[in-house]
Amino acid sequence: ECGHISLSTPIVRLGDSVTASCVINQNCSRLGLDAQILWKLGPELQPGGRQQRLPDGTQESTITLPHFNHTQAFLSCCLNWSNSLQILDQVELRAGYPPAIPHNLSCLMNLTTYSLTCQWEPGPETHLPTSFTLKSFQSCQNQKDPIPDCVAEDGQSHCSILRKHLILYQNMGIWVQAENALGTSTSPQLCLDPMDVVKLEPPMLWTVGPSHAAAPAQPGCLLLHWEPWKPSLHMSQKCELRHQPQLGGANWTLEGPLPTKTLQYELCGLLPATAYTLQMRCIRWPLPGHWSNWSPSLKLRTAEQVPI
Amino acid sequence: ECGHISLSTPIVRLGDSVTASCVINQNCSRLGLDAQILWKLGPELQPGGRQQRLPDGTQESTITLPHFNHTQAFLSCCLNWSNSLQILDQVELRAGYPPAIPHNLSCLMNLTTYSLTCQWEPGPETHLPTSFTLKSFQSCQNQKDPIPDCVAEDGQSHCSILRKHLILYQNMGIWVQAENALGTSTSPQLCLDPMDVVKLEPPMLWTVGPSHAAAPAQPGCLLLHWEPWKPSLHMSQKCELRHQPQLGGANWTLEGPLPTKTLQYELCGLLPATAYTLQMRCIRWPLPGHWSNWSPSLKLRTAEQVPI
Amino acid sequence: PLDPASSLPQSFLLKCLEQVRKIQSDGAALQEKLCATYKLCHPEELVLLGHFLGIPRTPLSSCPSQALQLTGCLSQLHSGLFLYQGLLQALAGISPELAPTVDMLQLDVADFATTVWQQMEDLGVAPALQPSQGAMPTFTSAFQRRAGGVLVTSHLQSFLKLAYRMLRYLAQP
Repeated sequence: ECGHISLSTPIVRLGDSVTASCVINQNCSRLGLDAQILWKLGPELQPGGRQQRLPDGTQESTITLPHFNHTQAFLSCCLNWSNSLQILDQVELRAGYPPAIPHNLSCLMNLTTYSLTCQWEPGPETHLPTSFTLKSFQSCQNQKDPIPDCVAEDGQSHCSILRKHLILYQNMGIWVQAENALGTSTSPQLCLDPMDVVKLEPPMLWTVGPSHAAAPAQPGCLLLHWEPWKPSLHMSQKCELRHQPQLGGANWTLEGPLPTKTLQYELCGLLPATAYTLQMRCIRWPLPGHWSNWSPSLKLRTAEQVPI
Repeated sequence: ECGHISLSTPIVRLGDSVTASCVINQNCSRLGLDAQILWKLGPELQPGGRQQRLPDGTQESTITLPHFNHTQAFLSCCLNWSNSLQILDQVELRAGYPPAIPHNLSCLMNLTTYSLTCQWEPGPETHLPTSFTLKSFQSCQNQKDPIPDCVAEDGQSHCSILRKHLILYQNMGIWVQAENALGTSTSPQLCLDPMDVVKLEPPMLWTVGPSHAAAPAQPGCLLLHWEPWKPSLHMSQKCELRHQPQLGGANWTLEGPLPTKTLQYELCGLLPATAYTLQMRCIRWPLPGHWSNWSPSLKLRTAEQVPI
Repeated sequence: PLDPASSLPQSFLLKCLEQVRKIQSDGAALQEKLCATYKLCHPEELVLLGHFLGIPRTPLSSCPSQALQLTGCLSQLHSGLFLYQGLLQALAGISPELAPTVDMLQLDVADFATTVWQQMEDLGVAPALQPSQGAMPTFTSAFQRRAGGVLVTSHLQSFLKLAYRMLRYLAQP
């Protein structure tokens, strides 16, 4: 090679020093033996190269950049040749931070794809390519039966473990490991049964139409029926209903716990001839789970008060 | 095996006959030696099974379905056993047609992906899994330098040959082959240079805004400028402009050929104080190509006539 | 020797002009990326390295319009394109970001070489055997491949400039 730069390390902590040396072999520097080696950091010349002639006749220059505070830059080793600066070798320098400990690791079990999706907060920018890997074992106590690593896509802070790697209804240990050239850090371990972190989709809420055989709703009452989210039919759940008259500033009123499923439910105690907004949500119960979001609003109007 | 069906062929031409035989070995038919073998086609029992006892003691029944006109059905070999019909083996029968000759093969060169996309009409439904493969060679005369087969996705009648398999500006031979269990058919060969079937995207058409240094348009004139579609900048082209006053039932007027690119073009001979719709299209020229679609409409209004 | 003007079909010349313009735009795209991504913007800074790596340049000496020697010119045009096709292939592994641009450039140069070769065959002036690729420079580091990319593209652009002038001259009605 004509000129060759060697580096203490191509990746340093932001602000640390970088030392590089460049060796120019004889048949390249046709300028005679005292060719002066010059350094460029990006477009700017860098003074301070210490040059010496090695026993084998090659020239070597060493330079130390005391506080390297670019996240990325090219360092070039050059020679002056017939009045033009010639680049003979170039290396990419990078600087940043070791990964912080990922925090707020949480997981949700998706009953449509039956995969366990975990997400975390990666912590401050490291300025370096940093990989996040979800590590998990089929037990919380020991690291027997490891589950294949789940490597998050670049720049993503979530990863999904496929159903075939999960043993449902058993506790598993999960943590996330962050790694870059400057170090590795590991989040605290979560210990959970995937089925205890199921996030349900909201139930479906309807009104029982007049055509239905049931008696029409009395004033101040509404006839409702609902069904849980289909993929969760096998799970015993409890549900909550909230309603709010469409009058400025009115609060929600909560009804519950309600059974998971009913063909017909009469909600009374409402104002007659008033428009109401109704929503419902369910949660796996008595086994652990997460509340679903509230269902889309159902807007209904109570019947007029019949003059007695 | 308890019972085993063997077939002349599992796939026949619609309406042809199908012959099947079923052998029941001894240890399966616990009903003694003269157990009667029954056939079912889908849910229906099929009379006409000819049964015989083979020298080795096994029972064999043979049945012929004279005109099989289902596109798909299951044929089951059964035994009566303690008053219930027991299925011992089942095969899937399929019927359809050999593929017709694919026709209307045509190709377009896409300058964004730089791939050659060919499409064809598959012909009538064959009722059978039928694969379509685009075959091509880097010359029209011989089948030297074959290009890798381009297999269309299921149910699709197009396929795209990647840039790296093409030699642009040279003629290549292309045809499509259709194949299913009942036969193969081949379209006539196309002989084309991919660059001669480039489909251009429309040019960009603007008005020269008043802020532009140019003199404002005179009454009955409009100041326009346009640019060809960027990926086709290297191709010499000619373009056409068409304009139409926004008056009920007015026809398009065609202007052309126009140069591929102009910073400023004054279109005159228009009605003053009238709203116009303008569109433009281009074609590779003088080398062969396809007209682009007309560009999106540009709506402009000509200046008022200044009272003399 | 062939009379330049009459013996070359107009469609051949028009195709060549189109192919040169395409390769020039591919080359410009590669030069832009080398400059933006690796700050290697000036081939003049890499001349010494180019000598050392042994990156060849190819003449188009038979092509000047005054004394155009058609067979020699077509042959030089083809062998030049053939050389650049090889040089671009030698850049393989340059970097994931640049690879698609280098691949496109290399394919377009190869197709242009085929167009010229096909025309030489049609004129009956093509040598019996296709030329074989000579020794290519070996790039031993990522930097050398990037520097090689700058130099090869710069030489190719100068080569195409001469070729374009010659083709325009021949294509004049």
